[in-house]
Amino acid sequence: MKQRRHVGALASLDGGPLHADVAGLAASLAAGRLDRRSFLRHAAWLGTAIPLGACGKVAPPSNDTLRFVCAIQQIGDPALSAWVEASNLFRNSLEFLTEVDAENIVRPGLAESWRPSDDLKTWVFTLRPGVRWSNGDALEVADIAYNFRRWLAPASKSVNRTAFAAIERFEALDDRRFALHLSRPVCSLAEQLYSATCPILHRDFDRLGGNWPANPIGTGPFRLTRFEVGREARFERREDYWGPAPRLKYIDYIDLGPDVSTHVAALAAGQVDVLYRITIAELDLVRSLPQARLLQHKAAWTLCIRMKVDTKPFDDIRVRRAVQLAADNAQMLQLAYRGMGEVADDHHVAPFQPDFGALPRQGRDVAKARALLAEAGHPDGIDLELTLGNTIGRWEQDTAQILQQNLADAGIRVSLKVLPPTEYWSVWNKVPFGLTSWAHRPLGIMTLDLAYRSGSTWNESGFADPAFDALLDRAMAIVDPHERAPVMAELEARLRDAAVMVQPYWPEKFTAVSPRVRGHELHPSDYFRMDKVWLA
Amino acid sequence: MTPILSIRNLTVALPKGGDRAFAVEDVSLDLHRGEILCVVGASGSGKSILSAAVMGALPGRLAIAGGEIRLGETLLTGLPDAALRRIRGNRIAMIPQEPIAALNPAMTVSRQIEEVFELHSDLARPVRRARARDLLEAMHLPDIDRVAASYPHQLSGGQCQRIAIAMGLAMHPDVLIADEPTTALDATTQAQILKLIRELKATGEHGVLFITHDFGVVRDIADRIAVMEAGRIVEVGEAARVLAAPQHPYTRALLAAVPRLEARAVRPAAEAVLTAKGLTKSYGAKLALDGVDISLERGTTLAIVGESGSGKSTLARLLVRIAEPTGGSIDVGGANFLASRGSALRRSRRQIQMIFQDPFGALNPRRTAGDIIARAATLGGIHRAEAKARALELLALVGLPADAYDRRPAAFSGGQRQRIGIARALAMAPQILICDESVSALDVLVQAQVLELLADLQARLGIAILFITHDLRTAGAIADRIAVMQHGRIVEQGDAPAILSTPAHDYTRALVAAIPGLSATERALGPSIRPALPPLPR
Amino acid sequence: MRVAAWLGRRIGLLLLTMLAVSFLVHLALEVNVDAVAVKVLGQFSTPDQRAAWLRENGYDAPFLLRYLRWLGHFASGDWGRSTYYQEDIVKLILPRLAASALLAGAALLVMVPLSLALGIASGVRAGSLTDRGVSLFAILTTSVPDFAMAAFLTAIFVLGLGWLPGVSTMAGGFSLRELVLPVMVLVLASTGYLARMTRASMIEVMGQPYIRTALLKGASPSRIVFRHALRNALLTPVTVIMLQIPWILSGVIIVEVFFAYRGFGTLLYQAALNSDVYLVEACAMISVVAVVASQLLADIAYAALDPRLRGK
Amino acid sequence: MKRPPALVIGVAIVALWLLVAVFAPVIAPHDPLVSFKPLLRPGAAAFPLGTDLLGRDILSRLIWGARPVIFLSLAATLIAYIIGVGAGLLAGYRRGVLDAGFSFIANVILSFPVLVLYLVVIVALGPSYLNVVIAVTFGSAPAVFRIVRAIAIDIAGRDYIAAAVTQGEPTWRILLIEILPNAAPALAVDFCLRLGYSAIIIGSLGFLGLGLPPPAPDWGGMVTDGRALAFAFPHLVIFPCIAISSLVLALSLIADGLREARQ
Repeated sequence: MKQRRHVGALASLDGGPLHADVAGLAASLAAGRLDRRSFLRHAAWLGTAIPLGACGKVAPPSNDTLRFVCAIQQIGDPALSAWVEASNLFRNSLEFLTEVDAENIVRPGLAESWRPSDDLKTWVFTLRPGVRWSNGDALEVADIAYNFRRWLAPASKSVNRTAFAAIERFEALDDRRFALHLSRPVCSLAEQLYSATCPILHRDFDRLGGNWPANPIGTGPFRLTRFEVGREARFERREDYWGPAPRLKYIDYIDLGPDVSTHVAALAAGQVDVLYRITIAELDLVRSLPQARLLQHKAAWTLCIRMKVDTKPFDDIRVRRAVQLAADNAQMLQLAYRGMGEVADDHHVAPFQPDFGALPRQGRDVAKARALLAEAGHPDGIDLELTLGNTIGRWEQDTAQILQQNLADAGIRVSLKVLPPTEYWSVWNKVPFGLTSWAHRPLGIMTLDLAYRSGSTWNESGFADPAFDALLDRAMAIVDPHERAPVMAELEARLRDAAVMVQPYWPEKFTAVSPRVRGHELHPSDYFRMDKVWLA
Repeated sequence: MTPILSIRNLTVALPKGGDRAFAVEDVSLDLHRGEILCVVGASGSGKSILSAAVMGALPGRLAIAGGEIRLGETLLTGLPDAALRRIRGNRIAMIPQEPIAALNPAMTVSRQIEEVFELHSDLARPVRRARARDLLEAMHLPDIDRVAASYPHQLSGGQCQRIAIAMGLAMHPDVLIADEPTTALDATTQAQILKLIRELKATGEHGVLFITHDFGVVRDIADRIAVMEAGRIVEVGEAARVLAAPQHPYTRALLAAVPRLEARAVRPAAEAVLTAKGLTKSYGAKLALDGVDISLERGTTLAIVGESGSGKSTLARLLVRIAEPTGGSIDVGGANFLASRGSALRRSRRQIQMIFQDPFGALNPRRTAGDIIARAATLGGIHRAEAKARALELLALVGLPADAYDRRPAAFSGGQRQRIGIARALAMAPQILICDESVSALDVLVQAQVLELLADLQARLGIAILFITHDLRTAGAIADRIAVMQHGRIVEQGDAPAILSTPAHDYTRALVAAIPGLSATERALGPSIRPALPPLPR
Repeated sequence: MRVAAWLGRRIGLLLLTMLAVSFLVHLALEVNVDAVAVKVLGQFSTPDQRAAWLRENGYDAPFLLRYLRWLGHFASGDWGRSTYYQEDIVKLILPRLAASALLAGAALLVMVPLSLALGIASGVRAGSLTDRGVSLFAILTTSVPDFAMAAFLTAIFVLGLGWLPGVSTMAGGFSLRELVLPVMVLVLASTGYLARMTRASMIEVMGQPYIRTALLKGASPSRIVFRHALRNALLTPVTVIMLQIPWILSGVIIVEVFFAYRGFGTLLYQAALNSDVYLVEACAMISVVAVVASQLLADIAYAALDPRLRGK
Repeated sequence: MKRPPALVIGVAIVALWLLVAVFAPVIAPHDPLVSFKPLLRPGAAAFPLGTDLLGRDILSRLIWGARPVIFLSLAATLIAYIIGVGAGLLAGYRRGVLDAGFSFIANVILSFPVLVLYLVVIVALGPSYLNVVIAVTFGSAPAVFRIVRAIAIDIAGRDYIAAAVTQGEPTWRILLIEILPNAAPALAVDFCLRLGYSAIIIGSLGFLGLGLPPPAPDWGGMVTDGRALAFAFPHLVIFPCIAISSLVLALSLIADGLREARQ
């Protein structure tokens, strides 16, 4: 009864009738197959307005400067950005059609509403009125058209080309509305538009040189005033921002190098206010510091120790399976991450992701690994080189070292090649055997679509399976997660059986901020909106 | 008359583990104004410790164990350091042994003299400077203004010694202590400094305690003589008496060891074993040796005499081919030495060997005496198996016991080391020995022994010796012929008696005249000086 | 005239050294052309990509020609572009150099008087308690590697006592507090060595005859030390301090990396980590200039202090 | 000869570390590469010095870690000595063009700040055991050359060398028998200091992440690995720091003792 009342209170963002599928979701909710949060998330996908939770006290705008420790990477073309850190910088100035909040609920961004057709193949978006670029231009449908065009162009190097491969046509409807025509149903389209690579750029972006920091035009609440790779970046409040004024006057992003203990020391000394992330190694230190507040949350980010299926010796599935079977995922979690997380099952979908399809766990089997190796022509074991870059912390290296021990049991001798982080990113999808960190995605299917679809830009393992791709398409058309789960289980099983990777565990995520910092919510994807943050 | 300085039963203890218990033992001496008291003794006899004790500045580990020292009425022993500081440089002054090293290299000489006034008087700075200048003038230094503004390294040893003396005299001290003040100086310079000290004495103002090992010098300036041996005074007396009729055997030995200035009988001429013609050596623009001709005959001795810097050591090094000449020729045993290479050179080298000046630097400290000599014998052509026997033979020949074979140089005294050096040279059975100041670093008594050894070897083995020395007396004692060198040239050469008795060249004459203790008569040497010291600043 | 000739010769030698250094660095980093391309394009770039890149950047020319071209550019102030920082190297390097000069200067400012004082105090009385204390301090501090020293000091002063900031980014402009720890590490690392040098020099000078002369003049101990011994005893330490510069520069790299100080050291370190060849070359050249110039300064200082060398 | 206590202590510590390095497989209670229980504090019977983040026995890692540090620094220093002594003796004795040439090369190499030199070498060659040795050798050899050359020049001026020349001793004998043994005491002092210094450098390279590749137990690397946790688990950093410092300290003590014994 209670739930029904809620559904009754819901409205669509554009004021029209609710999408047809919302009723089905409500039924699942009523039947207890869906929890309330899941229900709200999925209803939001379909253009339903979700009321905001109670807001706490909000401070007025001040002249404060927030100092944020973050790697300052090259930005260039934001649509090509491979780094979440970089996106956190431009997210202050560049906005997205939609936004996903920390509860994983999609909310309006530059688009004030969207309405998918009943078959989920046509989506109509309405732009928010009165949005102005920092150079004074008004936001127009032409801007949006420009962005979709460059994402989807055949020559596009953007990962968006894969992510939105289903989009067949962009159609401008009037000066505020446009439609996306899809070749197949995609239910999570609105959520995907908040990916790090989807900021809306000014229509003149390429004409002005295609280098955003050089011409940092944006619609967002802050303006980039200084940008030095590897050093610092400064954002200043835009007083002419269309939305609620941000509380902070300046945000200084400071690159303190890759060593997190240095970051913690800076926080302890009151030199900075927010750390991008701390690793498991600094946990005890941060807990003991009165000058630091620990923020902690669960996210579907992970390490993938993946093998390139088209490169020797990994072109032999028996070798890959041997590696997978010899790995002790639980031990890697226990030792390299001090047990702070959940053991994973080598298929890159987390049990706590809403679309997880339950699968019997694959156990460790060293004897079998040995047998497979011998069968593959390596009776005396095999020598492998694992390349890694400690891109998100030394625990990558630690995990690799445990894996090294695990594999040694099966006669697989691994040597580790540790590259500097930046250098790793220039080879991450090229090395035969590499350890790559993957960021959080709200849905398992998003990850699978990005990383394992045949020919996808970010498909680092070279995994290619038409049947898998077809299943992906099928799963994306199913709105009700409950109905999607069996398809997901099949996807997961296919991926795991192909043995393209060891994906050992789902680590928890930590960061530390100064006790003065208010309103800084950890976002599962590490997508931070700084305009709601202030200093007490 | 009461003595100005009175030492009574002074004993200075040595730290434990030394070769004797006391550096100075039960010494009693008196020094009067207008008197030069010479303390004579071999090195290590304790004479320098004695002077340090008088200055109240014994080296750190030594201490006065008994007795007293009185300066006029003042008892110096036991005086606190602050009080001693008021006496040092004021009522007692020291003339150092190595004048250049004794002056601060980073201060102009004028400043160093002025410092004495600064320490012991209230004179204003300009006055101090004027006084310093006066003192320099009194020391008969040339070009006073330049000298006053100079740093020690810009001056010669003699000039530095005059400055050190000026510094000592600044406060008109009662006692001047001169510790071997001329050992480091050339003969002619030594003569000038000795003259200066004699004239200072003549003012009657100071008592001079003059410490030396050289009886020649003693003969020149002493009023009274105290002979020290192993920390004790063995004989004290009027100079004339001690020199004429020494009582103690040690004094007699010391006196006997001083070579007399008389030439030995010249041996008849023989065929030349070593001939050098037109030898020239230049270092860059500087000409160290300028067309030297010499000839050395079998079984005879040629002495090359000259002061430091005259080029005599360069000559020696060229003759044994440690250095290569810029021009000229050298014939050894009739063969062109300079032209030989490789094994021929190695064979020629056996004929000409050298004995070096510094007994401490001439032996490799890491090798035993036997090893050194045996190796030389091997190189000299003796089979390795017989080398040891030969080395033992040579050790005996130079008067060393057989157990010296297994000892390293550090275990030997200077004289013994020089004997090892000689044995090493002889091991190659050379025809020619080049002796480069081979005895000048030794104590008088040892000097005499080594010279005797060389003469003996020459007589037995028929070796020709080229003897390089700065000391005409030594040259006279050993050489058949003498060549006198100055500024890289030989200015005069001839039979030893002729050179010594009737020197033809001015420089030779000056050298002869500068020999200390040659006669009591005044020699015409530079301007007669009478120190006119600036008045006391009191 | 003589001084000018001497200086001219020294500077000539300096230039010659620089030339040799540049050649060596170039040889080390760029003789293997393919490796350069790999470093710039990543080791898994395709052979075609590399070939194209090499052609575009003039790498098809012979090594010597490339070297001369680079030298010409370098001499005319065009040091190329950093591949990592994406900036003109000259613009990148200058503020970093200033920052490191500040750090090294501050360290020297503390280290020099401290080590001289310690060295003199222990050298005047060799074997005394002070002397033994200083020796112990010296031997202990010189035996602890810079990074370990930095870790210890951070543990004590930042994490334990909370007195000092743990990083020295100078993010909010110059901060003296942020300078304390890096300077402390540098000072501790070098003071012991310098103090020992000073001590040895002092002991040697105190044994010289002219010190005895001063004593025999009636000079007081303090006068002997300060008027007579000091200036002569300083000769060695002054030279050593100058010759310490390369050592301090090395320490500066470690310390800068440890405390995230944005100086020349971190720049070089990042350049090395990221195989930023041009930047490494420029940094190497600059550090060599610093070293050679400091040696020249050492010579000049020596000549200025020692009249024996003046006018010769 | 009287033995200064510094020498005795230094030799004892170095000998201990040498034994530890040589007999690491026998002494080490555990395999240094195998994980047990993470972050045990010191004191447990099985893990007296505790375990590291990955649960590896710190004592065993220290014991095994003595190997690369000692052997690499020893290898690098020895090679540097062979090159430096050979070239230095020749240059110092012969002088002339040879000397000028060698000295210039040495000057050029020495004008790099050490770490810059290592960075350049490592960047050019990449980090590995061999390259660490090459880098350290490259930096040390010119310094050794300079010392030996200075000593050789000094000794070549002594009369006993002149005597050897007049006896017609061949050059190699003069270099190796007359000069080298006299340079030995000074070189022994320098050798110890340089060995310690090489250990510091190898540690520093480890600290900068340019040293040995993981999971090799390398003291410098252990410090870096443990740094982040040092506040809560100081044993992670303190023991390797003590290890490297004690080794370097012992070598300095030996050097000091040798110097003292020589006087």
